[in-house]
Amino acid sequence: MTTEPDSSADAESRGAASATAPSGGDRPAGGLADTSTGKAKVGVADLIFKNATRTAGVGLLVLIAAIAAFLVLRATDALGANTGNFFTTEEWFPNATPPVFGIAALLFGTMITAAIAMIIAVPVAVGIALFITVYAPRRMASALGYIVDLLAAVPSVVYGLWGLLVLAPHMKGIQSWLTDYFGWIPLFETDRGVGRSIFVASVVLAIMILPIVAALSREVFLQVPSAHREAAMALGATRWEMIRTAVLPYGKPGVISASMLGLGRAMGETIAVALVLPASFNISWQILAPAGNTIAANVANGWGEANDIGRGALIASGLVLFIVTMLVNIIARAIIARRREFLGSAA
Amino acid sequence: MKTATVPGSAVAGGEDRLQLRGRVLPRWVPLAAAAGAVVLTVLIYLVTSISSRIQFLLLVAVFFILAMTVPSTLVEGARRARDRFATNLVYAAFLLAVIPLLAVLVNVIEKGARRLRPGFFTHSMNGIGARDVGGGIYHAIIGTVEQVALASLLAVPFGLLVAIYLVEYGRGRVSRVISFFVDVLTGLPSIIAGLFILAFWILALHQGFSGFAGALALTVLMIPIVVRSAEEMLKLVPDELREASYALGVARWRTILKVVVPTALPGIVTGVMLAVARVAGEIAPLLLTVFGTNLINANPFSGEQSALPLYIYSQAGQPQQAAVDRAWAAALVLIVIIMLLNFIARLIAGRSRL
Amino acid sequence: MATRIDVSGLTAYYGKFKAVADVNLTIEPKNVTAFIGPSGCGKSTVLRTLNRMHEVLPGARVEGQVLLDGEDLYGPGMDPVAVRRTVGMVFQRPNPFPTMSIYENVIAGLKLNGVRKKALLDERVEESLRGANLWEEVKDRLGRPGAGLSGGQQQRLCIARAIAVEPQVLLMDEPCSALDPISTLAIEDLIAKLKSSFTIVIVTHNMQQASRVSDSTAFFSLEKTGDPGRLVEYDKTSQIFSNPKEKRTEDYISGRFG
Amino acid sequence: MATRIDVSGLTAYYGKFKAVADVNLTIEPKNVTAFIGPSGCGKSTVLRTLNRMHEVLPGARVEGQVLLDGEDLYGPGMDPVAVRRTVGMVFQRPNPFPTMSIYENVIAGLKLNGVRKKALLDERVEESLRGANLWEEVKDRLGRPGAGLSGGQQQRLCIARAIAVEPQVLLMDEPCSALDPISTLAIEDLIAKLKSSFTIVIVTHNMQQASRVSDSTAFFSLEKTGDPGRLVEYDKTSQIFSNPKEKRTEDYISGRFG
Amino acid sequence: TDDNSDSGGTAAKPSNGASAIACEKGSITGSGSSAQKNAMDEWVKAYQNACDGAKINYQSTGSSTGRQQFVAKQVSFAGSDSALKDQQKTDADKRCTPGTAVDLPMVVGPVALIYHLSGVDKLQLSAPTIAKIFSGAITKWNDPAITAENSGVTLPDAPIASVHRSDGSGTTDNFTKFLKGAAGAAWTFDSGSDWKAPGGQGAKGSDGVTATVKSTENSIGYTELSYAENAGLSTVAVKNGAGEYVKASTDGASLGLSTAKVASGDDLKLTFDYTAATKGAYPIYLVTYEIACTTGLPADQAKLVKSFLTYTASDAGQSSIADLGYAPLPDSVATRVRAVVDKLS
Ligand SMILES: Nc1ncnc2c1ncn2[C@@H]1O[C@H](COP(=O)(O)OP(=O)(O)OP(=O)(O)O)[C@@H](O)[C@H]1O
Ligand SMILES: Nc1ncnc2c1ncn2[C@@H]1O[C@H](COP(=O)(O)OP(=O)(O)OP(=O)(O)O)[C@@H](O)[C@H]1O
Ligand SMILES: [Mg+2]
Ligand SMILES: [Mg+2]
Ligand SMILES: O=P([O-])([O-])[O-]
Repeated sequence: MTTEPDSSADAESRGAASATAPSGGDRPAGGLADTSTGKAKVGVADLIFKNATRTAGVGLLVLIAAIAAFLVLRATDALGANTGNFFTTEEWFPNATPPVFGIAALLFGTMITAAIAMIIAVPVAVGIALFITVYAPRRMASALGYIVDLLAAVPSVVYGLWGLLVLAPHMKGIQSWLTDYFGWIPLFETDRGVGRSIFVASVVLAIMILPIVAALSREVFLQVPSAHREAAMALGATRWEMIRTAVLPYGKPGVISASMLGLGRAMGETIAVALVLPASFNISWQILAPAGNTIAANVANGWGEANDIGRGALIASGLVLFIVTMLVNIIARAIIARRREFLGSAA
Repeated sequence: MKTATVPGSAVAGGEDRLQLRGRVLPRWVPLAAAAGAVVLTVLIYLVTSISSRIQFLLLVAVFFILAMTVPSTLVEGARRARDRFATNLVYAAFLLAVIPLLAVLVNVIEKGARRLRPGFFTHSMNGIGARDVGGGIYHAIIGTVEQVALASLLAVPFGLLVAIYLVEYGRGRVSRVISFFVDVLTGLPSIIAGLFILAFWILALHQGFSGFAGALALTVLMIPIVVRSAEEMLKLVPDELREASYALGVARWRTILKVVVPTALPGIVTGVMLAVARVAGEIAPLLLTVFGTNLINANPFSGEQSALPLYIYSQAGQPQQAAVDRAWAAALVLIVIIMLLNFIARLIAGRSRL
Repeated sequence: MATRIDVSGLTAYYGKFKAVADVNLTIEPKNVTAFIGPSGCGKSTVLRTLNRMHEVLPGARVEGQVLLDGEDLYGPGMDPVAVRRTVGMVFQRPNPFPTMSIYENVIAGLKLNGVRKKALLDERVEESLRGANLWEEVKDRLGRPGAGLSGGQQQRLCIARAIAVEPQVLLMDEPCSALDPISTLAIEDLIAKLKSSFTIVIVTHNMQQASRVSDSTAFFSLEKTGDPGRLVEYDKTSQIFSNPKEKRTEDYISGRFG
Repeated sequence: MATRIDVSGLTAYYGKFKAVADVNLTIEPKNVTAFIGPSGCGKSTVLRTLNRMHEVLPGARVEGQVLLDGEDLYGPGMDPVAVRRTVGMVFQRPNPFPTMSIYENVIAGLKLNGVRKKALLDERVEESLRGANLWEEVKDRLGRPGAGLSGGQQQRLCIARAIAVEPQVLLMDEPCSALDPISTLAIEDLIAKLKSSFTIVIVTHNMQQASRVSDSTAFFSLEKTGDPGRLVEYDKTSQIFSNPKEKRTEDYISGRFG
Repeated sequence: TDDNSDSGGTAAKPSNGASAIACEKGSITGSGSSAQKNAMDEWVKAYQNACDGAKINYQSTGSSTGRQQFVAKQVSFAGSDSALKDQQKTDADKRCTPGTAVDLPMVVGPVALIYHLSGVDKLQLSAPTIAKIFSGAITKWNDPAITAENSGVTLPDAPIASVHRSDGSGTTDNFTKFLKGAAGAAWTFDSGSDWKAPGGQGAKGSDGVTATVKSTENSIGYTELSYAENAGLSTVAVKNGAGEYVKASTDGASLGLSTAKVASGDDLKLTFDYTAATKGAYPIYLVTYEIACTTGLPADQAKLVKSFLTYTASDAGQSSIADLGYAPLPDSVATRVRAVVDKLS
């Protein structure tokens, strides 16, 4: 991105004070130092605007700091009262006397549902975005774009109810089929003929975040300069090759970024997961078995009937989710950064 | 000079005629492959004991893609086959995604339309007992529209400013840190946002439940989405345009507001709509901040309000069918409202000029 | 072998707008043909119909025939991808792939064709960059992004990329408009060299260039804005520049008309 | 009034890379000065230092002085925005604002600086578009998007946009490289007309153009890639083209060196 | 509009309740237990119909949240599935200075065991068997322990899918209290609003449990009677202290609760006796309280709370919710409640 180095900003700020009179003239633009005309405050306006944006940016940090401080503050009592090991205990009984709770199973469930959801959703979302931007006829494309946006609007409780009442029963067949034929893969070993599993929750999450990732990816793909697409096509690239040489590399940071939004939502989703998952507190790789729970869903489940320690414990789990999101983003950033480094020098 | 003999290459040496046609699979092949895939799947269904419809479609798709790839590789060469494979995959991805998504929509429409009637929009839930079939969502619509509008009013300018800072001014540590924490904020579970506002606004500052408190919680959730998407879109505005504007002697801030932002506007609007869509369906943060009510309260700054997601959630959990019906109808209305907002925003974005 | 292009009854549209109408011309193999004419007369449009790049724009379509060695590019069963592989193209604005290094840019086309052998690729990169008169300037930074070059360097990179796949026909849309005279000269030399095996069509605004490099010249023009562009005259370059048949051609060449 | 530009000891960097070193030259008011030289020698870079556009690239910085009528553009208290309003610029690649109509593009500079009067704007639009030789072609579609024009038309639109704000100095970076001869001629005429009140600096690859339009010519060159570009010779155009002092200038102009 | 008198369907102005209502104006909010939401909706409707200018807003946020909001002075009364414990009581008393906070048992209902077994429309179980099923000690439907209690019924050789609440719940609290009190050694877990036994699957809310049982073959779960009836699921006949197998019913629950011990004083905590040999009693029941201040509320709120609770504790109030799956308070308890409500100010 183009930017003026700080030196110029300094020059602008100093500009207001300096009074170098311009070599007079009839042209309004005669003054180079910004003190000459009625619109002399351009430099000041720039400074104000810049500082407004900077203040907003710092305000965001303050907000996050406030949230984090609040989480930590409210979590400490509960963590102190905990008789289990917060990191290794699988059960979650913070309201019992004495309280015993640990994040292990919840964290595991959060990661695995979000991971499976991403594995399903991101390729499909990129597929949808490509379909809309590259494959579909123009008029159809804008209609489809609209539908995708619309689907992003379905409230998560609806996805949850749909997942519980419609999808779960439908998924029973697929689940038992997977166990029958792929049961040798440990992941698919157990299925108890119940459609409520980590897998189904992941599918619901995937469907939920699909429109988000697809909508943003579509925007990004639309921005790929046609010069690049044409360059690829003129080299005799098939449509797919054109996508691979021109569209995907250009759009990659944007897609990663969109995926991060989707991931954030997948990890933070409360009600939909709470409705679909059977909420058991154990670590199990059996993604088809009726088991599993996530941090966010557990907060939704536990909040209403939690006592003080219980609430502190739930807030502590929220803090963990916060930190996990942070870690995931560090990794994603590292991936984008490698790309940017290359592009940055190209700018 | 021309001796490259890459298979499928048009410049294959020794041939007099240009290979501009390549060998293309006859038209009937895709049809046959589709038919074959269906037949094969039906056979599998007859032989084994599976019955899922979703799975049926998945299997047909897989078989079709396989059935197309093999002859395509043989006849048309690897590159075309790969292209076909990718095309089929993209189409399949699209269909596979659209089917469940449409299923959700159809489901909501079907169940929701059953209960929709004019009175539903004009009445609150005041005095509706557990057994009663009447009542409406007027109070909830007011609440949702006001809360989401307030949240947008706070989050969009703020988020846009942050995005502008990150893209246009941000250099060095501070902006990297901000940008990073924006991502972190996207993962904030919504209930934590509600808790935060509860602790900060309601308990610490002694404000009561209100639509505005809910809007504050929604704002926290909207900000990162707005920032993220606006940032992405601003980055895509070519520097040439900025330079063109600077060269006209246009100040930086005007360049940003009048050239950069309008260029990125359609994308930004999409992001804002996604943010609106996301928060308009939130339950948990509202539960703790706007509280909910059966009565109409048009003032978002004082007293409990209702909201469509709260309404849906509480009605859906009731044992009576009448309540569950109301929940689906309200869900349908919520979707339609967001769709309308989306539509209006797009109209505005499409119009905007210098 | 070489490739002759027969254009007959070619009309190109952008949506409802007819950009060029009824073009008929025959481009000889192993020849350089220049398209000249005022801005907006449809030179680029016609050029892009020659390798089916026109149709990649939404709403753009073509009527008429373009025969490449007798085969109609727009005939049934024609594969636009194969056409474009055979008929290469260099654009008006340099468009290196921004995510690729200089090296990767040059071999982008070869990679698509499945060439993987490092030695061959290395060789072709050097050959193509030398051909585009860019080798000396970039040989030490082949791994740097292609977009970091200056405008002229970028365009030469694009030319290198196009010739690296060794097409049969090379279409160039004002390829030198961003190049300095030295690089232009090198490209013109290159064109002269390439025409011994390729058919070359070049759009240019530089009349000197047209007269220097081309064997035949096609002059396009349009009556007034909104009208479709038309082929006014097509002949040996020497003929066009010394003794044009049409008054309008003469006016244009002598700078009296636009 | 008119504006003289004194450049002294100018060195420009892209990050750590020194792109041009130690340029000293004086550009006379009401004169057209041409910058010529091989690709990559830093013509664009020097041009962009003359209205502080260089520094908008991240990491780019400038050492030395550029005096505009005696005021150092890089002196303390200088407002780059005011500088750019006084020293206008046309770029190598046409860059109309995509969200704006043709009309809005032309008045963008005015409107963004607060001019609102419709009559004045209308008048200025016609005047500027006529000046850029584009009026006839677009007068019926002023409300259409500027990006829908052909390359040449777009560039002329950008020229119209630049002259609409009536700068004192006009910098042009290969403004005609995408134009046909007719439009080029019109621009050259325009330059001749404009120089009666403006100071004009033009980068060009077209030696004929340099000799046609310019009063003075600066020849830049560089030893080898990686070295910074330097000003080799600066003189009256007639002098440079007929009797250059430097061997390298002569080599370049006669096409023996690049 | 807020006027739903025409669209309210079956119930316009219920004449039965009106007489018991001594109207007050003003507006109050209450929050807490979701188990009493239906009852509250009904009562609020009746009260507001009778009294112009009264606004009562009850939201089911969960008992614990309700209690906390009560303590934080955000609501005028709370609905709670369990009585205040020591620390909670202290906090709540503080809120009510100069008065104290009191637990008023108000809404009673049976907890039904619902099951989904094709071909089985009659199932009876004793407390220990139920405990073993829900704790995972019994895993098959044709386990001898079950068949022994169900002679003449053919039970499938299928694994039992037990469904419990995944969210914190008063229903779970009361159900596990029953198991702890009646099943003896067969139930080794603590009672509480969180489900603690391993195995089985959780479902969110009573509707979630109902939906899961409905869609899962060979499953069994527990829920308030109204959900069971609405979903058309069969319910288990549970063996009571008198040795009878009794199906869930409101009257049965009333009978069952009548043996509960009411704490002395104004704070009417109940202690249940699940093994009492009362004929016809259904032993699994749920009691939810209203938590209110004896004094200490702002005057306008206090009046309305008192007037409203007077109605809810009245015969008219109690009988108006019977067909929503709630049981009327046994007389012994009701009398005490009315006495305390009368003292509120
Ligand atoms: N993408 C497009 N959509 C609509 N119209 C277009 C498009 N591209 C070009 N045109 C129009 O088609 C006509 C021919 O354009 P074309 O680009 O072929 O001209 P040209 O001779 O190449 O001009 P130049 O010398 O400026 O490049 C012009 O009127 C132009 O406005
Ligand atoms: N944004 C940039 N970042 C880094 N290096 C740059 C950048 N722009 C130009 N350069 C380098 O600076 C040197 C001078 O470039 P400049 O664009 O000024 O040359 P030029 O004479 O205008 O060339 P051309 O005739 O091709 O436009 C070149 O070596 C070029 O690679
Ligand atoms: Mg063109
Ligand atoms: Mg340049
Ligand atoms: O009333 P519940 O606490 O069981 O939801």
